Amino acid sequence: MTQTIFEKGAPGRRAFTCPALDVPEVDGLLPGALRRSEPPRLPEISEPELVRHYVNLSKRNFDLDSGFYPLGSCTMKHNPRLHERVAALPGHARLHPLQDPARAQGALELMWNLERALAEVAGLPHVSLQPSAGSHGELAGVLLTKAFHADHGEQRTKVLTPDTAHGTNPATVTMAGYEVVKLGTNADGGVDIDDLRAKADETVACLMLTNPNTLGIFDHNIEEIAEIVHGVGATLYYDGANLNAVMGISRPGDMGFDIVHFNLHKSFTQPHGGGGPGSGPIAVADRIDPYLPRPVITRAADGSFDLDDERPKSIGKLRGFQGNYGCFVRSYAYIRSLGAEGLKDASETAVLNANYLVARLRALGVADKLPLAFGELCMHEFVLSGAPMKRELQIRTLDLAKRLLDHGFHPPTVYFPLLVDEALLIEPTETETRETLDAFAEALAEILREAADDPSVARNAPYTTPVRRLDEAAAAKRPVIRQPL
Amino acid sequence: MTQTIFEKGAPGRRAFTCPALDVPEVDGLLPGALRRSEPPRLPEISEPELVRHYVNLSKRNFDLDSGFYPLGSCTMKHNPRLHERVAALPGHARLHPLQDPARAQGALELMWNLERALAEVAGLPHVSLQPSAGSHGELAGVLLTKAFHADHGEQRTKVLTPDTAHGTNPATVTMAGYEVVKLGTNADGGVDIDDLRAKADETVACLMLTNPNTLGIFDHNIEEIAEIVHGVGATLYYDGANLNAVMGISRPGDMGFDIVHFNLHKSFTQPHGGGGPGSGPIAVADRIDPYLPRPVITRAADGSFDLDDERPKSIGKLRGFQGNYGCFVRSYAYIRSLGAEGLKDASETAVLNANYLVARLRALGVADKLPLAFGELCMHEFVLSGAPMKRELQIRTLDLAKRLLDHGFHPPTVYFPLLVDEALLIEPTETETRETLDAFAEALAEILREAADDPSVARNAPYTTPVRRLDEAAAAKRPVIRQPL
Amino acid sequence: MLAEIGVSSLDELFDRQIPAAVRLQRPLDLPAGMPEQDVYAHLRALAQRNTSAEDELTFLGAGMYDHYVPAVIDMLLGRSEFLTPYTPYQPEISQGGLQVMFEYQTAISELTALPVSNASVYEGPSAVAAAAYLAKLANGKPRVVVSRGVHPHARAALRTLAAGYGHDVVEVGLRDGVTDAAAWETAIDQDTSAVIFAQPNFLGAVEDTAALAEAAKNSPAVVVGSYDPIPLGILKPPGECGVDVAVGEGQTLGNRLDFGGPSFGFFAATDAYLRRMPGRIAGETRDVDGKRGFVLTLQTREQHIRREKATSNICTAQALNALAGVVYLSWVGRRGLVELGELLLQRTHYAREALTAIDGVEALHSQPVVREFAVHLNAPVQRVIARCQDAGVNPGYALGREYDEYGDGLLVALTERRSKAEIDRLAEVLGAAVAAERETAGVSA
Amino acid sequence: MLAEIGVSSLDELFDRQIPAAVRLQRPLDLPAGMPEQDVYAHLRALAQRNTSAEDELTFLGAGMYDHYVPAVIDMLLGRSEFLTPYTPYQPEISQGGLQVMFEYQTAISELTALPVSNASVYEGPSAVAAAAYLAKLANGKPRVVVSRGVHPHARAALRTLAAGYGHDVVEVGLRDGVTDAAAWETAIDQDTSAVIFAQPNFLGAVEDTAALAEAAKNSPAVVVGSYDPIPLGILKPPGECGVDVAVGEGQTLGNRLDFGGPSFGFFAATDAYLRRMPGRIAGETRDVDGKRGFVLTLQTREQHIRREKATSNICTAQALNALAGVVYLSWVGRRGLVELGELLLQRTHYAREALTAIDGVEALHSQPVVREFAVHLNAPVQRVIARCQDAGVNPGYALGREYDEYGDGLLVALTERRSKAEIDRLAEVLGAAVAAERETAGVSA
Ligand SMILES: Cc1ncc(COP(=O)(O)O)c(C=O)c1O
Ligand SMILES: Cc1ncc(COP(=O)(O)O)c(C=O)c1O
Repeated sequence: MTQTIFEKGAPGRRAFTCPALDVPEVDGLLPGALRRSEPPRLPEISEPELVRHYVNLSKRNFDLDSGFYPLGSCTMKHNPRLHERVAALPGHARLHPLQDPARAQGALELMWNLERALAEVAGLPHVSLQPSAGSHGELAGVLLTKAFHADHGEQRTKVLTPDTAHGTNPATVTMAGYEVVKLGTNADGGVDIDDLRAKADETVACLMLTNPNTLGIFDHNIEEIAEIVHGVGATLYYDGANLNAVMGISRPGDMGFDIVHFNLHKSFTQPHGGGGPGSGPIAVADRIDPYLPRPVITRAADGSFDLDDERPKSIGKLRGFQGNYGCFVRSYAYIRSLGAEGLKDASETAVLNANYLVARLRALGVADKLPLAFGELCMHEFVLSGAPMKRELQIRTLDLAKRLLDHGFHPPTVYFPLLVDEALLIEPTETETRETLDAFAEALAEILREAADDPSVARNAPYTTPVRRLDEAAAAKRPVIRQPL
Repeated sequence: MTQTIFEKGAPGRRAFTCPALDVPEVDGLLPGALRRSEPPRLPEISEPELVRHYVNLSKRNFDLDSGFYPLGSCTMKHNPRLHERVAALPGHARLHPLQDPARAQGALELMWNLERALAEVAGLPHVSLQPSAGSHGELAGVLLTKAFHADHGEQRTKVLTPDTAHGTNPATVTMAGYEVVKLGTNADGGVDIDDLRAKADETVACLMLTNPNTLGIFDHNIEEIAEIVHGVGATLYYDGANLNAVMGISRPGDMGFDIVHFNLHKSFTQPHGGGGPGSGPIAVADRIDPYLPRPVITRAADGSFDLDDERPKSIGKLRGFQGNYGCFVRSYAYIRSLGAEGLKDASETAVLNANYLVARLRALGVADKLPLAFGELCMHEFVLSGAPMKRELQIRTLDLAKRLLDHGFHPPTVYFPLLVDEALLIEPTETETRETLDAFAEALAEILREAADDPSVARNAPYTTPVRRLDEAAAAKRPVIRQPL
Repeated sequence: MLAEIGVSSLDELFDRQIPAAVRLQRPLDLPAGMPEQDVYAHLRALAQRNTSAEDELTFLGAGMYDHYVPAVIDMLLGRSEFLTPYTPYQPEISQGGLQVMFEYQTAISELTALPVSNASVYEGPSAVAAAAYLAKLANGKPRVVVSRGVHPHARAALRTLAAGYGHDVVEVGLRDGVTDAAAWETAIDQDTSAVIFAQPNFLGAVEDTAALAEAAKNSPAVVVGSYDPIPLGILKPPGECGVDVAVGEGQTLGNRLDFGGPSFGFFAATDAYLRRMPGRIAGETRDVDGKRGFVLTLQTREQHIRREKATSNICTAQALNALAGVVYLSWVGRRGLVELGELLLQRTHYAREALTAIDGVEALHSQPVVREFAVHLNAPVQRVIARCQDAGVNPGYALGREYDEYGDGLLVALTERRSKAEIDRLAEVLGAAVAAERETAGVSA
Repeated sequence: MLAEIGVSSLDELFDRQIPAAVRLQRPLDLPAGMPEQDVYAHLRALAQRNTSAEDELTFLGAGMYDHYVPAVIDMLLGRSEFLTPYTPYQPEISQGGLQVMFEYQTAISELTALPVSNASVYEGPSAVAAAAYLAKLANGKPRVVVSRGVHPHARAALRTLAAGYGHDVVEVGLRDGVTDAAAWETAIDQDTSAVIFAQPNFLGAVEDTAALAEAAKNSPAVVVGSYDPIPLGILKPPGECGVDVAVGEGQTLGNRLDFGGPSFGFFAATDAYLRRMPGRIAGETRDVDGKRGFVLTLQTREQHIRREKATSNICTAQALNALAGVVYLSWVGRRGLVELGELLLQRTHYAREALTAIDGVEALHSQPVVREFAVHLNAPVQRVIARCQDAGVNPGYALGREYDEYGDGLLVALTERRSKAEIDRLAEVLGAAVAAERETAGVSA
């Protein structure tokens, strides 16, 4: 099944029946110069063919409803189907973004409630739901920082990011017109405080931090870090990708963060969709509030809601309309389903599952070849180093990952974070059962045993997948990124 | 993935959250003697486990959206997804069957319109949508015949069915309290007229016929047959399973049939659901009308609709309520989508595809080993005999069918109709493309070539399926029909 | 393609096969086809002319109930792999559907405490008739004794079918809401082929099914019970009450109301009737490599093998609806079904108290009720219902539609969707409607 | 599990990792959790407080349009295999998603007649800003020239982003509905990093994009066009008009309105910008057995590889919405898209004629329009809109919300869902509303 849709069908075939022309036909409405001469060569295909093509394509995907997906930093937790049902209600799904707010009170109330809930989870009072994803939220956050400093007559030039930071952090810094300054990591897996002290000065606009960070380590110096950062008048930014570890347990606002982004498609279970849609709301402290993107939702004394576009200090708009409302519906449904207790329980179980898996790997001796990179305990995820495995068994983390495919598991995030040699970043999430964690640990042990006998098995894996290892170098050297027609 | 749902989960796990008790609790509402002592041992499982279990089970099914499914007599045509969308509209899906007809006018109008459309396709004026499937429609039809004769003071004892008849026909006859009398098939694949003449007398209540029959042959003596049957005062029953061949082309009523059943899950594309739900409406001539199941839908002068239960001569009810309304919605949507032309085009294309496939098989030499059992042309389906293949290549129709699985095709209906040795009953339907028919013909040719080299390949097929040939004898000898707990 | 076939036109294909006299010489008299968007708009317009459970607060039951259908069911039933295949004639590529049947059979067997279940029949009422037919084939006796507590549609379907294969149907009336024990006993004799009751019965009353079964002990009768599966989490199951065959309507198990169907009927029995069961049955076995697998089994019962000697003519049944059933039972789970039963027990009692506190409303019987109950109104029930519906509340089913003896009876049903607040609202609206009707009656008197 | 870990309690797990001072010592102040049925009821109640395109006859567009979304899209997007995985980091088990990206890129490339497309960006307006950022990285020039025909939200997003990385934004006004050619030319110079226009523009007018591009020919500027994809079946594509980068809002391609998102933005370019593209790009390759396959390619552009040197910070994009896009384009098909374009062209013309025939309603410009047009009302537009909505018709968008220069302008949008009869209904309702408002004005005057 490797034909593309453009290689199927036949001239004249179609699924769509165009409504009949019901108005008097008029010629020459569109001057020839503006007209397209040749129609785009889109597929010509019947509906049955169309359905079969994409149904069969779907079967060439691994997915969360089919198996364990411990992709670190991505929080691949179960996506309840209720959320799809409520998001599809016409009152949500067919609501036009420019509908008169007086006739969209349900949507505005939903967004208002979601803002309040996110503010409570973050421990920061003001929320904008507008950003389209985490990295979009980061951009919003750094631009807010810029507006904040500018408003106080300052032109700062640098943003600090630890070497554990996700790639979107430094990329965002550049996009926002700042210089990236890297911070080292200490022996505990936290920020190197001395390095921070050395680099924190009045030219620094912001420190972007993930806590727990991408090592799954909660930085126990967080208070001191906040003190240093605020001491030089910079803002402290919280990358919320790992919020799933601390919901109802510890709040970024209480840790001293000024700006937080959420990934609704992670902690709040918006389905990942093969790479989106996502949603990256931000929560901020009072002093950042004036700069929030517009419009903001307001609530009148009579309980009615409105959109306020008159925000003189606002950084403006990051995108069209009010953000990814469809994602808001799902995450709001999630929050209402779980409630205060449920959210806390989710984080507790996420952390429990991660630590249980660490313990299983220790018990099975896997840890000898794949030691925990830092510490003994972890939060909701943890990082193993494949260096001993590579040295002693002659298989790389990549080989291990590919061999896991034959065991029916999605591999963890690999080769990230960068500071860990041959890294595996594993996040089980709270929606997995103990049986699944045991089976995954057993699979890792089995692969190591197998490699001890014969490393070539893993090196040539996978064997049971729709395709085997693909030539990525060739793909990049002579890119074929569209179907030649 | 061969664990059952009962072998998964753990005590205390659950998906369902029961609403809190919101009324004052009262003890002893249910006397102990009436109480269950031990709860049924249903699964204890979380929602993520539940979803994974059934999603993974689904992947062990072959289905119409994944490939060609030429299961003869079953009309496996494409199921448009629009039908699922409209059937799910709350106004249809959450409508209670006992709602006051005055508050269910949309549903009654839909049923009325569907009745009119089916009447037009059948060429018979009166319709009951009540029967739940084809065989249920057959039962209704034979019971109508019985009521008709009884009402005319006759007690007839026999029902004629040709040896090509589907098993439900004779089974129905018995259930309706009649004796089955078999009719032979002539050289053209039609009813043996002499045999019919010989057996048709005043003891005969009805002749049940499929036309085109299960050989895909349209009986060109149909007028004469009707004359003979009516000549002895019997009714002529039309098994509508093969209606997909003649929609808008030839009407059972015009052929002389008195009673017709439809299979909405065949000709009118209600999805087959792995073995239902179906729906088996019946259309009848004026003289049968008084006996139709109750209630019947009536239309008042003001255009409003009602349900009439006062039908003194009615055979009564075959089931609860008004029938499988959800199926009516889908088939009505289908009829409105295609319209008069579209329905005719569907039948024309179905017949064209079947004959094209016959021609391809001839061209590829497949017909030498798998000859057409009767005639040269066919209607919407056709029967091949595997006898020469068995004799010359030492593989049976069963082997051929199993080997087709490895080629990614659902096999045709096999070993039916009974009168053809090693029968294959092939129905491509109108929604398949020429490319698919060509590929299927090529696969048959390839299997025959392969068998000529080495018959054991087919004899031991399939190889690529989730399981291989199963021990059905053992299953029947020591039946394990539930999970031991 | 015509060329390959060797015909010059489509018409030739038909001319050569169908006598001109029976060809339709005109287009079908049907409306022209429509684009998808227009069909959607039309079907939506029709839907909007129905008052569904989404549009009013409904307490209407009487055989089908507005339970919540979890979203996972929509997703799973919507998967092409479950929605579009047919009966699993080719087990190697149908293990999904076959295992679902096996799991379903297990769940029904657990629910009923009976060892044997088939993979589904059409729906509830026809399942009752099918059970009587099983009895006829089993013992050949001429008579069926059926309680008037059995759903009127089931009794009608029984009479319709019995008229064909030949059973006399004798009905036994109710007394204070349950089957009249004395009449029941006297009705049963050595010519009794089957006895049939419902649990709970049509008036919502919990019957003493063990006693009803006991009464048939010394007769040849097959004891048949028709069950609502939802209360079986808390009610003594048929298998512990001397029941031979337990059937019932499966709609309440994860199926939509759909104006009456499709749903499914369940059909369970003791081992004695294993080879007399109607319909498909999946069984466990192994493949040539020793792998566990499932197949359709005991097919020598069925029409496609036995033809006129088959135990039933059923072919296409309700596989997809039965899938919804087993998914629902797994979703609710072992403890959930008990909790659900207890919740309904309490709410039903509360509702009965709340309604009978209204003057002009009296309990129609005092039997235990678990999800539905009957009251008598001192006012014309149809007019009261209409008044309530105009106020957005559907109070239930007018018993007079099927029971002359309960002229102004009202049957009120609960599900987990109906909260205390909504029950209170019902009491308020019903009270007002009854009062208003008695007013007018008083005036007109 | 705690025992295995070697801790005595859950709390210990956290006490040992999180300083007490930053632990939350109280429960979150959020409502308690609810059963599924109650969450459904709550979300449904909220939905019912919105007036959606299902509840009124709407001609509201202005960037998102009420096109019909075929049912196949719901089914395909609902399949777990598409809905629940993440970015295809493991190509061996992600061929489905990767091939979809490849097919999507091909469809966008065909639509735009540009050789390069990525696999999606967030949505339309931010895509315009992303195109400007590409220009900044490409030529480092200080200024962007943007037509006021570009969607106001896109211009706002551009300004927001440009304030960060540093572009001055210069706007060029409109003249008889299209970009003022003279002002456009004079605005473009050697410091111009990018020029940006929209096709059709925000007033629905078809621009002479070739001329607009031509004007930038002798400047370093990257020529950027923002397109509505639906009319591209009949409008000359960017690739034939000298456009370097074509972006746009993809909602109209099989995505729901969803109160503004999620949808997707498309981003296409000439080969020159291949290695400067933001976002994911899928490419074709082979596996070790020589089998055809697809992978994410040219990743050296991206944040996870290049970090601060990346061409963009985008990570999670809109894969599922882009899937809807390519399925929609395949469903409509090559001929369908042209027919759809012609239908909208004719109906839009008809609607403009019908509305401008109303007195008090004048065309705001006389340019060709293909799916949307602007009129001027001699009455307060907001009040007219409110009157129409009270009559069940949403006549469109009040231009004054973003354009002071078009105070009482009304922007009216068509889709294939809006029939002639519905257009006539709009004319009737709008006519009445305008008349009524002028009445009151007259009176109050
Ligand atoms: C730690 C971290 N930060 C930021 C991001 C970026 O979020 P998004 O992909 O939603 O833009 C991710 C997600 O991949 C992440 O894991
Ligand atoms: C010729 C024929 N008659 C009758 C039937 C019975 O129809 P159903 O399965 O809907 O009961 C079938 C379907 O299998 C059939 O093929």
